[in-house]
Amino acid sequence: MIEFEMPKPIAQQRYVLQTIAENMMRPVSRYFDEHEHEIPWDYINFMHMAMRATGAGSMAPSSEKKEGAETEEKKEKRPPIGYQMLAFMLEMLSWGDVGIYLCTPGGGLGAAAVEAAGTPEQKQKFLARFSEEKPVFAAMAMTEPHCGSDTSAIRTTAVLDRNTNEWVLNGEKIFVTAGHKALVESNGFVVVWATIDPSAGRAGIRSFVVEAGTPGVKVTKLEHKMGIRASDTASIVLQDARVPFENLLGSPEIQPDTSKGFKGAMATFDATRPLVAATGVGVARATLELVKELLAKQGIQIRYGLPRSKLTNIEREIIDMEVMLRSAWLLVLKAVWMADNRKPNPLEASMAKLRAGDIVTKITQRAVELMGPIGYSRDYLLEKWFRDAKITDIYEGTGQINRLVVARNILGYSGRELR
Amino acid sequence: MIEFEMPKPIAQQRYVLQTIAENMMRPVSRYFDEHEHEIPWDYINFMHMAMRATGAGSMAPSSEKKEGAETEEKKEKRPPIGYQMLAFMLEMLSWGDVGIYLCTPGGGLGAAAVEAAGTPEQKQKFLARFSEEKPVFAAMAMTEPHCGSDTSAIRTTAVLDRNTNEWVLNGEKIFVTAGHKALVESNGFVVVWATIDPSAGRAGIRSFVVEAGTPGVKVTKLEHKMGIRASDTASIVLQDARVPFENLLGSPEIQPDTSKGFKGAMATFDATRPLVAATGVGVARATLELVKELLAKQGIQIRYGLPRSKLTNIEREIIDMEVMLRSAWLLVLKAVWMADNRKPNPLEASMAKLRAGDIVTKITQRAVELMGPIGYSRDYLLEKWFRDAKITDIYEGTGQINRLVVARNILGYSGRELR
Amino acid sequence: MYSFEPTDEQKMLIDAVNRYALNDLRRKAHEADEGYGFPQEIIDKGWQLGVLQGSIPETYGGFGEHSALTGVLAAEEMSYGDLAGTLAVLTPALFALPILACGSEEQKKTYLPPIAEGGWQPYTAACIEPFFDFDLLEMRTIAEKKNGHYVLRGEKIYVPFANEARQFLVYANLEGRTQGFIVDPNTPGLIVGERQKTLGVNALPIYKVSLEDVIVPAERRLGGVNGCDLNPVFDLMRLAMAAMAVGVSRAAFEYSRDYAKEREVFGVKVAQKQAIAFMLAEMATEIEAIRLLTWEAAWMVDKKREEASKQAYLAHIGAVDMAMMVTDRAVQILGGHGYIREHPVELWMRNGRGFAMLTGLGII
Amino acid sequence: MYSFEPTDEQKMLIDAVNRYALNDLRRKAHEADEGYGFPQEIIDKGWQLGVLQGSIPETYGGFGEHSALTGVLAAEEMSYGDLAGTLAVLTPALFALPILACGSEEQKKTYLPPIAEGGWQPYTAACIEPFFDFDLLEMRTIAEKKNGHYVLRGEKIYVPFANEARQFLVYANLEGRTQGFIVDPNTPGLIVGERQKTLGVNALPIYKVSLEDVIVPAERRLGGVNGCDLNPVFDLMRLAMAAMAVGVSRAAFEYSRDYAKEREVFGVKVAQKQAIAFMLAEMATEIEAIRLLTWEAAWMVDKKREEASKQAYLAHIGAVDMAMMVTDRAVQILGGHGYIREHPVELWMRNGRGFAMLTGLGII
Repeated sequence: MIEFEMPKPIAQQRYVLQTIAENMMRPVSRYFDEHEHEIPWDYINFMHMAMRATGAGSMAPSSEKKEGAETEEKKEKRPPIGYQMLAFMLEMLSWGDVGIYLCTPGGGLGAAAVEAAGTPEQKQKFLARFSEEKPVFAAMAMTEPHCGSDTSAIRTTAVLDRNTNEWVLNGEKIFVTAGHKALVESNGFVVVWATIDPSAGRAGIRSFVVEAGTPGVKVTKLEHKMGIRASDTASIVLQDARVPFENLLGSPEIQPDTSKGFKGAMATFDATRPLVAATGVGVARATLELVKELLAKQGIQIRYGLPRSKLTNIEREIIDMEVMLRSAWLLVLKAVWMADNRKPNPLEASMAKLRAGDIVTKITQRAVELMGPIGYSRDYLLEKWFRDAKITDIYEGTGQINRLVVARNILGYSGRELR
Repeated sequence: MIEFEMPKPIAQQRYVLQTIAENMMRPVSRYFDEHEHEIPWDYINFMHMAMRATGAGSMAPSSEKKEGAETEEKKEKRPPIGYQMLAFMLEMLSWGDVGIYLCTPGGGLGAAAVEAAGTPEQKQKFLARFSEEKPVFAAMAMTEPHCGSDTSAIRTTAVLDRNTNEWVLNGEKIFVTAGHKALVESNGFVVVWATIDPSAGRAGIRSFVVEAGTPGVKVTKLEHKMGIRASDTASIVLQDARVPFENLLGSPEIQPDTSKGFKGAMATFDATRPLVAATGVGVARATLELVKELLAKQGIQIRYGLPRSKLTNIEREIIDMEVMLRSAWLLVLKAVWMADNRKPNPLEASMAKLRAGDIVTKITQRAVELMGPIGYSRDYLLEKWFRDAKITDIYEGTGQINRLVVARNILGYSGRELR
Repeated sequence: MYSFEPTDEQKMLIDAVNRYALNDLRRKAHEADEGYGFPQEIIDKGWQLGVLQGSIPETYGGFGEHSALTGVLAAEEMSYGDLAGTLAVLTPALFALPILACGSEEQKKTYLPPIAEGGWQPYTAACIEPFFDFDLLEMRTIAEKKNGHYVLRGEKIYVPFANEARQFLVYANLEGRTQGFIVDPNTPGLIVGERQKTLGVNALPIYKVSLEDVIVPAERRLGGVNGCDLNPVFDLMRLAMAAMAVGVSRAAFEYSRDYAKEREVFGVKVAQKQAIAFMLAEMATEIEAIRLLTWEAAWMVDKKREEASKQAYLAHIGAVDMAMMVTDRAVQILGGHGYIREHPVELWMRNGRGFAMLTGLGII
Repeated sequence: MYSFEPTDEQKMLIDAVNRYALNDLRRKAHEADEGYGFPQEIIDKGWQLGVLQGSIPETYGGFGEHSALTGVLAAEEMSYGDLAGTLAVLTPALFALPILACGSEEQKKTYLPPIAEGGWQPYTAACIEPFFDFDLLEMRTIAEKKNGHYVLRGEKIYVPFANEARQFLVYANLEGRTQGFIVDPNTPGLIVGERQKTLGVNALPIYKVSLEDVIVPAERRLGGVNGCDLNPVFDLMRLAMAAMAVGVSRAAFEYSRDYAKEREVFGVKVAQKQAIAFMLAEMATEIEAIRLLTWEAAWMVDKKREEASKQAYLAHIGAVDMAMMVTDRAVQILGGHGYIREHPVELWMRNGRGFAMLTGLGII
């Protein structure tokens, strides 16, 4: 049955998160925007504590949690809603401040990769740290200086030293979200994509867990960005960095069948893209709500139900924004609902991501224009959200990459047929 | 010196054309829309007479006329404005009715091709007919059933019969604008693109003048179209159609150097694309003017000069339309000004065409919506212009093809580098 | 709970409607558009799917409960075949559903059973008016109370099957509020004018209707003597437009997608060009986005949520833009072939422009 | 006659400005944006190009006639280097050009020579107000006539170099009409507030200015005691925004084009992907379209055509959308690299959003 009723656990969680967003994020939004590379420890420590208290541990979509939820489900006959919970959570925290949200401890994309591709032993080994006393971060390192979305061009190498049974990693990674917090500010790890066979292209790509403190691993740079300035974006150099054999994510048997490793890594996108989309929707909602609030203060109410020819330009803009916002959110919701119900969702995940990227940039850009000199000034957060928004259309696959994925899916084309 | 003063000859011509558009086109617009494949002879005969009277003959951008204009120029020290005149003419006639305009005698694209690629003898031989007593038409036959914009895929063959020194043409052409009028309704001709060497791809393409009455040439079909219904769009089958050796456009020497022939043919687009763009602008202007007139009747005036936040939605739409319309027209103007001044203009020609295609579809589509139930009804011409408009973005190279041309030009890429 | 899966019953209905849409409507659509109508047996066959009858409770001769959500699913699927055909099949709903939603008990008992129990009959409604800024909430057709009855005055357009109507539901402005009036076709002053031609939906016979001091007995006011709140009816009209926009757009998307996969250009399939492939990706995404918005709005209407009206309005507005974008691109992808009437995409583009101004021509 | 070719003199000016834009403004732009200002010598160097001085007739100390067209060409070219830098260099024009256009003979003689003959000096104007619907034609700062002088009351924002201004031109609403008033910085009640931060143009020092019953002698009303029609001034403000939008967009377009030609992805250059190549083609087309619209409007202004005001407004509106589209896409084409401040495109995107609300900050 088609239904749009928010499950109670989500509604309850949302209420809590809104309180956090309003009290712990919004008041410091401007501060951390203006003090790039300062770390919002208050928020981090609070979230860590709260997540420990609720037993959440890692913030990544967790199969363990899901399995937990499923056992519960068998008891209560409820379908799983783990990803939906997460999407709502990320939307609300990003509504608070997407830069600060990206500092949430618990592992983010790095933990997600371990969840998605790791063996039970690996999950145990690498994810336990998120429940320890101090907040811990993890990150995903994919992009390299010479390649953007093109994972097949990865040049970082992983060579097995048969004497020590260690992988020796060499290369440079950029645009590692939270890389500094994972390697320097906590006892975390970075999941590094590297090739075990440079001649094999994509098929040679594997992911490796590189822990904080590994010799030969260095954070060499923190980017200065247009927006999401509270979040660190690191460059990492790996110079003969040695990790144990079992830090290769996935069972060792995948090694011979070279294509599986890559596919497994790509599959994490089906889980993470709708979640990144959710963060964009959060920023868009924050923007639209503030614009409506500012207009209401001027006595301007939106008259729904009129034909466009009777609307003011402001009304028309707001109404268009509401259409964009809500329909993008519903795409997110469908994609995570599919993930929860173990339906393959690469098409829906990319649809959600590309549309969220589109609408959050449009909404924030129009909002700044609509609010005129006020919109352009730093007296309000609109200009900040304009800057924060744009990353949604860039990271975790640009709008172009996601269009490519959608196109391949609807056309039934392989990567070779549609490049 | 940058100038935007309409030259007097153009202003005078425009006045005359507006009278024709208002009196001979608009009143029969709906009739010929509803009576597809009827021919607007009154308009045709009048235009033929008028053009003979002024010595215009062929309506194609004429190098002879230009040379004439240049001699005149040397006398009067005026730069040539032949293409500009034509652009203004086509804009105004299309403002009247673009379907009927496409029935204008004088040779259209066919004559343009002869002008652009023909030898002086060929021009003499083939263009004289446009000044004869009866109206005569010509057409260009490029597209084939299996290929759209891809001229390299042309399968119509031209084989030289060395015994008779004739070219023997075989193949099928579709979407030949005015093909029926050129071959059946008048003593005209069709310029047929065919390959003299199927293994050579584009380099083997040549254009041949196929005159009305040539045995083996048959109009097999007239298309039923969404718009421009007054204009015939014909399918033509060539079955062992024989034309004299000298009907191969251009000097025979081009034959060995196979690539020149194709380039010559493509160069006609630099002249025709801004002109087709001008027809689109004409339809867009007609639409915008009518919408403003209808609004004015309701007492609605557009308040220019306000910030967008103070506009009504209608005002904002109209203002956006005015921006689109005027800026597209200026692109057309620059492209034909370059043609007049013999500056290479493939970039500008395609810019004008792609933007005209964009804006005329947007303007007509929005106009129908803005005018609500009235816009959708056949009581006004808005819905017709909606249908007429769309062809602008399709023929003489789709919007996609023109984007490709623009992209290649700005990137300095060959057709091989950017496909 | 969130769920995006129709019930088994809904799936069966969608399947049945889909077969009809493709085998009957789609197959005849071109001819109907050129010849200005569908054969009556096609309309009858569509009626037998029971979309309306299944929305009317047994008490009134039907066999189900009204569900906007089910209606939206059926409307999308039927208009995936052809829009004009869908509007024709569902024309009796223009009369029946407002009565079901707002009518007095007596009106329901009088008018619904003959509709629900019989074959397709031209019960219809006169809603749209010939003004660019036509507004459901502020009609120019006036109803005045006079001597215990109502007098209607105004001009209506786009009234389907007006020439053979059994009954009209006429919308008019009564002291600033839109109200409905059930009008017998033989009432003096109700004049059915000429058949109208429009940009699209030519296969639907629509007419001008003039109301020159038409007298309507008080009890024929929709809802009875005290009238009713018509907003729920307008919600259903907007949802119908939104759902049908999704159906038409889906048709255009799929057709152009298949064409692009079939046709070669420059040695590859058209669909292998990023420019075309990305257009298709955006079309698919937009359609899905607006479909979900429409579903949610319909669900809210069924649940009588406070935000239902706003959401139905948003779905409609979004659908208007989506349909224009998608159908325009479908034509563009076919190029010259998109512009000729041999392919259905030009018809879809003409229909695709209609969803803003045809509100009142469809209801679910 | 139509012509799209600048005069030789204009070409020389464009060349000179271009060198300055690239070698001075562009080179320092990032640092200036992060550190909130250009060194004074860069501003002085830009001043020495004589863009403003060449617009002021010899009688008033300059060396040319004002031409909106030449101004537009120069403004485009300078902002191709950096927008904030351009606004800084041209700040004295905010004061001088309205006086040239509308001032009384005495005002021209008093104020223009010291500006035209000297080095760059912070003459400025207070125009924009802190309201979302700020409107040149309907200001909230009020001027009242009282005892033979004017009293100004209101809040201004985005006033460049207010902290060190030699003179202010203050715009205010006098009985429903916007009028200009020349105000000495030491006038009681004129309070320069804090420096403001905005989304873009951070390198331009801008301030809040409060006017608390500021008394202005009658002869300091722009145009003299009877005032003047300010529409020609607003036209020049709009043209400035339009021209600068073209300059910024051109910069963003060219940078992203070159990046796309340089960078490889999936074995080919990014620019060889249709999706990217088509984006670039559209950017180039939009820029050229709006540039021509701006040129024509400037030409009309110079020729004092009746439609000049409307055309300048259209050029500005078109430029606002164009600049957002182009600069946003430039960031998109660079992907992650577009988002970091090492590359200039993110600055151009922030500046690219400013052209609707910064009207009054530039004039040509």
